Amino acid sequence: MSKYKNILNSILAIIFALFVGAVLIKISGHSVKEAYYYLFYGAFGTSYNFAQTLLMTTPLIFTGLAVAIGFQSGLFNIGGEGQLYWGAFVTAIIAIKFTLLPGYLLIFIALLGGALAGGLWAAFPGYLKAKTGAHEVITTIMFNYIGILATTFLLKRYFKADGPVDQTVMLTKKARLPELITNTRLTWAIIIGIIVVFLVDQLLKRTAIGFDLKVVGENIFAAEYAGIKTGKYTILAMIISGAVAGLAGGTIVLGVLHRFITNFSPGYGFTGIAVAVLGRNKPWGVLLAAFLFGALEAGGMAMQLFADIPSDLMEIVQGLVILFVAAPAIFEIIFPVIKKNRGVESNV
Amino acid sequence: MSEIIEVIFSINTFTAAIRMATPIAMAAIGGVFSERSGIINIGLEGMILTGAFAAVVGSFFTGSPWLGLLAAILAGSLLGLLFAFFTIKFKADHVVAGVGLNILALGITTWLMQVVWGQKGASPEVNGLPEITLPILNKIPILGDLLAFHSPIVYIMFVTVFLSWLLLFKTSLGLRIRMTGEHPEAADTLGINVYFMQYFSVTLSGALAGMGGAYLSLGQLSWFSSNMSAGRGYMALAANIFGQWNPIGAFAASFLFSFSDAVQMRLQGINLNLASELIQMIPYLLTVIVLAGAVVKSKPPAALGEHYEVGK
Amino acid sequence: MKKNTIIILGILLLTIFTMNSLAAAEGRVAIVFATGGLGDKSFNDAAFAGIMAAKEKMDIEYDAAEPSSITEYETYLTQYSALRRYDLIISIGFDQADALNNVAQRFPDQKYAIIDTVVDQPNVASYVYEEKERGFLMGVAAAMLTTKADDPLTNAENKIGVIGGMKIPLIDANIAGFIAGAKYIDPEITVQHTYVGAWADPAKGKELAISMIEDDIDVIWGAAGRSGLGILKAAEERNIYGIGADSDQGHVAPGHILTNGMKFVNNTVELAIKQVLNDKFTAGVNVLGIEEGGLGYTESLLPENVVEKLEEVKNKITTGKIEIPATIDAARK
Amino acid sequence: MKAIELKKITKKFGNTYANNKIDFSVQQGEIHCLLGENGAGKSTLVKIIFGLYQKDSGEIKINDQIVKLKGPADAIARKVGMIHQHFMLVDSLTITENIIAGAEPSSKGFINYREAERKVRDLSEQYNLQVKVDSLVGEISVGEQQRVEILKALYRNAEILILDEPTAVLTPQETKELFNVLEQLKKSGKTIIFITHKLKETMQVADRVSVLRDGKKVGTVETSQTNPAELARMMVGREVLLKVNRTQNNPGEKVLEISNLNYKNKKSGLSLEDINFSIQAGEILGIAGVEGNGQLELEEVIAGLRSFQQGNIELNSKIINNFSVKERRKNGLAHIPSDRLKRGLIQNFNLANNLVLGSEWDSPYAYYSILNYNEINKFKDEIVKEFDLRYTKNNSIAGELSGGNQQKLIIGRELSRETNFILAAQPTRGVDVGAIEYIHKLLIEMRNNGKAILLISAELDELRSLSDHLLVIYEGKIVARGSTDKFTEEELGLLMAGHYQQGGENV
Repeated sequence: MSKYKNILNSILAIIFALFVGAVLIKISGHSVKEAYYYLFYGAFGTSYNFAQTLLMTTPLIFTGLAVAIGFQSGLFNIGGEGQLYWGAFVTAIIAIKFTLLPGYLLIFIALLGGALAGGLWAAFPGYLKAKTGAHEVITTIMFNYIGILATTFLLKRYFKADGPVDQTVMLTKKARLPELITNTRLTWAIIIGIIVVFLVDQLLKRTAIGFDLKVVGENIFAAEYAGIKTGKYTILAMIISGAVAGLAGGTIVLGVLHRFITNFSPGYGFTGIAVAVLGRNKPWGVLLAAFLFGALEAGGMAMQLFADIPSDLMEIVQGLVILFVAAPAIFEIIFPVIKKNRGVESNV
Repeated sequence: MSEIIEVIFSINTFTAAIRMATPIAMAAIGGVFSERSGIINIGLEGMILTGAFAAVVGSFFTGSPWLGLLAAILAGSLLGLLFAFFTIKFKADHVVAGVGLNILALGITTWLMQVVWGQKGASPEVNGLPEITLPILNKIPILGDLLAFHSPIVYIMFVTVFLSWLLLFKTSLGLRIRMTGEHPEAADTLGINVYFMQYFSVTLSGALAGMGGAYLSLGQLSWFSSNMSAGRGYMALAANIFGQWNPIGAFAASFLFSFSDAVQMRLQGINLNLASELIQMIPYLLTVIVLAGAVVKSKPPAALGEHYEVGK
Repeated sequence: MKKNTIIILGILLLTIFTMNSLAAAEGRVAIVFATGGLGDKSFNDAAFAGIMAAKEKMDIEYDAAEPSSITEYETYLTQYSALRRYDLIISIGFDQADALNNVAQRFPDQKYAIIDTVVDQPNVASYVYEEKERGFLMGVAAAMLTTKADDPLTNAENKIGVIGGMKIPLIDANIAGFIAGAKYIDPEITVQHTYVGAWADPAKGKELAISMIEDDIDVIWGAAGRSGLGILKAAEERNIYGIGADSDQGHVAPGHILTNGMKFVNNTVELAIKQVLNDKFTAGVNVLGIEEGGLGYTESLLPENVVEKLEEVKNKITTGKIEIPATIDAARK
Repeated sequence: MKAIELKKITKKFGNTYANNKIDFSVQQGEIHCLLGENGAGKSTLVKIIFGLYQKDSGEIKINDQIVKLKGPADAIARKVGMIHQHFMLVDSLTITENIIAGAEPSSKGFINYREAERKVRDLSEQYNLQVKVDSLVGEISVGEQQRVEILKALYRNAEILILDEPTAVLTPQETKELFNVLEQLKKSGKTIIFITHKLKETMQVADRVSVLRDGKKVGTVETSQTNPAELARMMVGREVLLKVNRTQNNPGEKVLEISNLNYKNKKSGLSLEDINFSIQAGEILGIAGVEGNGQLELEEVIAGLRSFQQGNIELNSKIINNFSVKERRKNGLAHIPSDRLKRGLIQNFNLANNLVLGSEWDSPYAYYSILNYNEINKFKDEIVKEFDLRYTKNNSIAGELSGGNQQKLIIGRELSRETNFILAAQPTRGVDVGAIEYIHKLLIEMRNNGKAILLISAELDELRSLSDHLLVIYEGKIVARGSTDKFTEEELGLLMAGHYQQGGENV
């Protein structure tokens, strides 16, 4: 019952956000019709554009999922960005150094290495939280900066390709993720993303590990009472979360950039927070939310290209979607019909 | 070695730290108010950015940086009020709404910059706030050098630290705000208007963060540059927690962050033969070490992050 | 079924759109800026100035895109290429190399130009600069001013500084030239160099500059994108000399911008367009140094003797009488 | 004159009536008891009088004037004060701050703390309510906290005082003191509304009593005209067995033995000192004591939630000092925690998930970590049937259950495992009479089946009717022990308050 209400709320949130966006477009003297035509066209208009949407979706699936896993376990992992850089970095190094391996194995090991690196990087804040109570919001923010600086440092000192750019050498063909649709940049990364969504969903729903993670997230005192080692699960949650964020970096390297470059992420780790929120921290919800954000971004680019409307407008729309999704009460006030009798417990 | 010590303990390093701490401390104190009333404020980053933008817009159209500062305060307050509206009235999850607010603020400022000035990177130059020399204080050695030659917002920041402390811990309003954050139901049963306390605190939080933003754009510089808050809001959030939800603590934490940043900058200048990335890590590493070293055991207001429904 | 409908609809609408906007001008170019975007008062703005100049002189139309991340480059380049209506598509900035390399292979009939790096494709004209030459000129100018006895903006100490946005090879080439240029004037001069660690944090750039100024540096060069604006602001406030980068940044800090290390991206852009419109497009690498007019300085506040010296140095560089080291370590020796 | 008069007050939460057309009036200067079971609607009614809840319909008169109460501020303005069941106090503020907040003596916004403390001190002397004005509330005893609550109302010049279940946390002696205070307040002309579910107290303190059941008023009677049995009938709607049928027990082997246990909490300074006792199979050992004297610490030390410094805990002949919670559970421990919402269940989980909590790694519910929901749901169905769990929706979450059913959920989970030692802490707290009866019966049944039970409770009646032996704990020390029938209620009360006396063997 409430599941449908959630979906209805999300749809209303998107409509409202697009409506506010339309008002802004109008104010800035552009044609709303033209703008939204290109928004839609840019996201779905051609198979290339649709592939573009999916391309933009892919990293957000991973980073959104990473944040969602944290939330499910009661942790706010803002450190996706740093974990993503480590994932990308290690993936690239493995893909460059172990070229003797056969293609698929190389890709697998490179991604695995990236996931491990992201997981390890996230394990530090998890450990600090479990052992000293250091707030993960602060430590993960700090670890973002440190992680980005550290990978940059290692890149320059040991792995930099010749030339004017701080980047590794190009990956050989066999280390790259194969294209999914020819002549687009869409690769198997999105399939990996969907598989990871499935796995995380199953982990949370059908395993004792997932069960314990959720218990720790819901009620840490009950977890202690039930004999769950809360510290261990705090660290484990961060490792899984970080590993998934690491995969975001790894798939970008193997699928899009084909090498590691400094400062390549436009903040996927942070956008992941919004994606997780919109997807209500449920793996399949994250997938849908990432898709929406991917579509908004791909569409936003077309809007800028063809209608000359700054693509930052889509950032405004994204922000509004999150605000509205966070506040379902807003629609209950506007549309009183939605307000079902909310079960308020009777007196104490 | 002696060179390093000289760098760390020079007056210049301290004055630089004071300047750099100003926007963070202003926002952090804003965070103190908000969180003392029970509302988690991740939206500080967006509030700083909006304040920075509004300040430049104000100065651009009126020619007066002081009106720019006023515009920043207004814009910050407005954003704070909006945030309060969402978190209190619409019961939005505080963290989520804060994240949304930050994205929204980044989008709106970048977009408006293109609407107003037709460019994305930076605004044209406007009149910035002048530096003001404090009389009397400027005659005192060392202390005068440290404190007497700053932008007015730096002085405002120091006054804000003190006044905020007074307000929170010595006045009726402060007691009521603190009670609201600790135990809104208790406050309610004493006839205290819980919602008013929260709206007031969050709006004030926006105003302070907005002023912090104005310092970035009109105090340190004289133009707006896209995403110029550059993560200071998150540092402010950390400073607020680090500073134990106390204005003085928040300032001290902001100062610590900035001080290590100032040292970092100066260490780059003397050739230590260390990669610049490693030196740049210092402030962040230091923060983690101090936090994990359990020097502080933070205890947030008991009802932080909860929604209180009057007469549920 | 549903997806097909959408695609067909899209194609249909696209056709209508392209018919609507048939170019009436003589030529049409597209430009994809570097991620900093317009308004950086330096690199992107200079490229834009080149477009505007071409528009004035050659009656062209243009479309421009301001990507917000490097993963967007390829998308914009592909979208422009797929329209098949541009005489030339211009990539601004070294980090577009990979994207352009891919796109150029997919659209062999489309002509491209890229600035600041090399893309080795038969349909790409690459324009790169001898960055160290510009650095050298700036070093010479800065050194002559700091050793000048009677200048109100300089002190007795012979110290100058340069601040890069990030530690990347392109910036380091400039810094290496700067150090070498200063040592060329006076081997005893102290040259500090640091990095902001960000291209778009002017407040931090300013603080970094102040930390140098407080260490008695009186001529400072900011090669740091939008962060550089903060550096020049510091120079103005602390009443020393600042040196701009890429464009003439004199207006940022009036009375304090000694000179600007010019990278004539505007000329380069204009040149690239002109070559295409005159059917003289040639793929391959164009190295632009002082000799080719790609780099230079503005006279701004430079005293006459310094200008004379700079002209002399320019001459020596073009004739190969001065060898500029390529790395900072080499320059420091 | 009527201090309060309510007419046809109705309040609905969702689809259930908390208050259904209640007529209720209180004479000025009387002590009026509002009697009823948990969930009968007492708290809702007084919250409406205090302006915390808004009535759906009906009319409120205070001092013969029709009033509209939009919030507590309106009630306070009409000199109504309320002492809440869960104290409305902020631990991190001082007593004075807690009392004055909202009505601070101040000039230009600045609080005059000296004036504030003087006022509080004066009031405390006037009504003989001893408090240390500058202590932090988090550091004072429960009894003192209650005095602070009363002072809060008096500070606001309350003429009508509402006390919601004020004795739940007090020793008999403290209760007596409280009643003295109430008498004194009555003498000075105050009107008092006193909420309770305890018949004895009602008879002791009230002039008149109104009984609520299922949101409706059953009737109002003068205490002098009634007796406990009649009140119980009115309250529950049927005859109630006030006594549990406890037969002679048949103790077996020693199951739990605690020797020389010492525990010190470094943060709060609370400690357990030299705790020694053992429980045999087929025995219920009760721990009596005023809340906050180490019961929670003892519970959590035995359950493995806190580590202790010295001594031994032996369960089923194994020293379990260093056992994890899981290992203790495997070794026979079942634990009904004192705070069921905090520890015992996960409010957002459904029944099945709550029931499998703690066994989620064990066969047949999981196989190499993969959960088998067929088995889990089968288990749920069994427990629901066996323990008569009532819930509304098929996929109800634990937070939606009534207190009694939540407790049954926990008890069902704990007792269905292989276990021979039951650590039962406050097993009937906040549940209705029906569930209390059920849980009592169940515990006796378990004892008769040969389980060892440690019963920690704040309800003296419960302890006295269930336990075979009793320990009295005071400030972390066991101050008396003996078989239950050796203690009178009076003696227990004194022992709990720290007065060592005859009765049982003193330590």
